[in-house]
Amino acid sequence: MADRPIAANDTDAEWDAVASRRAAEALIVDVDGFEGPLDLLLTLSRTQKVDLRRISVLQLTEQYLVFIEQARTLRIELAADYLVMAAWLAFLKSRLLLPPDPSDEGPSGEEMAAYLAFQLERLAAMRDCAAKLMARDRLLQDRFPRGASQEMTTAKRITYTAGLLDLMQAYARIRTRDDFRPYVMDRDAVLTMEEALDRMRGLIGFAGDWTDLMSYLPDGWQLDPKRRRSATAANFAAALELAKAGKVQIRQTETFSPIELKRRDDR
Amino acid sequence: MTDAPDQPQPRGDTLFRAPPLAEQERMVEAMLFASAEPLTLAEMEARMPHGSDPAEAVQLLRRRYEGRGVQVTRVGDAWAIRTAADLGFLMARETVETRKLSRAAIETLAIIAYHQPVTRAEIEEIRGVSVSRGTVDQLIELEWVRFGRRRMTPGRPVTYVATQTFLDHFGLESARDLPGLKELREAGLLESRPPDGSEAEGLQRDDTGDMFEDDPEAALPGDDDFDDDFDDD
Amino acid sequence: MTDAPDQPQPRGDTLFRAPPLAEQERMVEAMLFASAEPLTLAEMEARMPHGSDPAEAVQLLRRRYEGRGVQVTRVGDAWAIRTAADLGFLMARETVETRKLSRAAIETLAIIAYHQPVTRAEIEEIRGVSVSRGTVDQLIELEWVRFGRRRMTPGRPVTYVATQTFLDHFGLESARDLPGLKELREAGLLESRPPDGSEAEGLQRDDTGDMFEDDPEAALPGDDDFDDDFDDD
Repeated sequence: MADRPIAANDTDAEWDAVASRRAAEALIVDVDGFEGPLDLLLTLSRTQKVDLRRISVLQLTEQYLVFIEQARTLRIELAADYLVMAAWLAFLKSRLLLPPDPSDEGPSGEEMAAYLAFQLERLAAMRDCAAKLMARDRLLQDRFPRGASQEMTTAKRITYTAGLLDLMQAYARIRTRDDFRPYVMDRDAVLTMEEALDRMRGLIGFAGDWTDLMSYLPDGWQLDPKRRRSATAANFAAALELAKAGKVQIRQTETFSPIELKRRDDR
Repeated sequence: MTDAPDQPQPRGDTLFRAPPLAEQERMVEAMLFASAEPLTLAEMEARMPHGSDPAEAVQLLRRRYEGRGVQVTRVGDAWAIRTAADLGFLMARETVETRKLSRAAIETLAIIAYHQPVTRAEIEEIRGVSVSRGTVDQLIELEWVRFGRRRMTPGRPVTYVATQTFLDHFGLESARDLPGLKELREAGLLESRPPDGSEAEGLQRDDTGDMFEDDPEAALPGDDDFDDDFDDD
Repeated sequence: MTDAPDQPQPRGDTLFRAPPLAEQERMVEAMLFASAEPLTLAEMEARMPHGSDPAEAVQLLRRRYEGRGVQVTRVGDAWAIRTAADLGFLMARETVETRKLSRAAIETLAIIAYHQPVTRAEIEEIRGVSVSRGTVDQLIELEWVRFGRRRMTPGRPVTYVATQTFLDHFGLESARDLPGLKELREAGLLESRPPDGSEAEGLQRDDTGDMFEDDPEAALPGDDDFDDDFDDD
């Protein structure tokens, strides 16, 4: 900024300098208020007081880099986005200042600058649209729908309704149930392997001959399909554990036939 | 958000001059339309600019609506706009009571939408609980779900698929447009509402209901699946 | 919409002859008055006697209510009666306090409305920051935004579009009536690239879309896709 030609009137220039420094400080103090580097650039660009189409990207780049530098000296922590933008702008600046290298591929400095100006203009336009939208005559603020509910109740039909949000949340709930509540899933219908193992350790001693795995299901777990299923799985896993430990033998005569176990006595 | 002025703005000379009667009639019309309850003249006057005479405005409005599809009618001390009695037949189908779909139904619907074509056993596998016949029947009756092709696996189970009516209701152009989990998360639809205690309780009760409603055979998640799981081990 | 001669009317049977237009206007008036939600022409026609033409009746009714305290307004494909905006101050008591939208939410809404259908990545590109959780979800919950078609580009991202409820809320007849839309389009600000040298880019994007749409593999409601999404978690 110091390189800028100084106005004829020195006091005015000084005044401007003070004002702009104050503005810069205000910006820095307000850094939390910015929604990202593009927002900051847009704010800085306002100081040029020109149409965004005519903005000096080089000047803007310098303003941004100065801002980042000041924030650093004030030890204000900036999000990574801001630093990435600073690096990109430094690169852009070098492209704009150096004579173009004909062998260089990719967009020229001018193209990059034009794109940045376009982005700023587009963001400003969207801001403007958002403001116009919010300033419209809105339902339940300026315009109102029918207040009375339907007074006639001749034929009553019940329809069921659900929104997309309900649907998606339901699905998300199912698919992420384990995330939400890893161990609270319907415990009353779940027999753990440890429980089955404890039970089976005690029972296996009494069973002399081959016995159907299903006969080890605890009382009250045979009828209810959910409980039966859980208990069967737990018992099967427990039986495998016992076999691994050399306590029992397991056999199954053919596919889908009952699985049987027997205590291993040969040791 | 711009705040609408919630008070009539005192504008210099008009402050103590009532608006023209035609304007008062418009005001009464808007108030009677938007109000959930019949309005008394005093209630109307309280809202209108100083010096207004709602009694006269209501009479004007009443005459204006004579013979129209709606009428300005007196309800006790108050006034309301009601549809003309002879057009009641148009409103008969209007009286539709909407109810929220049960949790079991919405979950089942979600699974069908995302996994179609899907069999009942697969739905149960995903939900972790059995699905009562009433739940699927309800979805079919709503025309959100229909039968698809039979699955060419033992038992040739029927599959369920989501319908065009489903897409229309949920504002989707195709089932492909259903967002995935990653996108749900990005849109903030996942973590925002973890199920609280009461909901979890509801789930449990619901499950128990399903369990007993179903015949135990159907509730068994196919022997095939079951054995397959273990064969893999 | 429907011209009387086009209708297959059983001649001679007055039971099936459409009522006079004035009568149809009364019917439309009653229906629109009774409903808080916008009604489509199809919904009105379904309730009216055979051969009725709600489209013409609505136009008549709209003209009749010009300048009145309530207005017949178009909302996308549907019609509704709403109080005149200048009388909002009378209804202050009816106001339901709406949640205050964040600046990010308002900007995101504007971007979705003006650029629809738009992907999340495009919203982020325009705003220059990532869209935080809770922003889109808030807009979806307000029913101002819904999921549109997936973009047929690599990754097949979901898109967002604005809804009829959005139009109704902001008093827009259609998305084409968004303020300043034409100017933005002419200035090239609805494109993804600056106007000059943008042609190649724009063309490329369109081509990609077509290409993928023709690919039957990509068009499948692929198990792969959904599974992929969920495997990410």
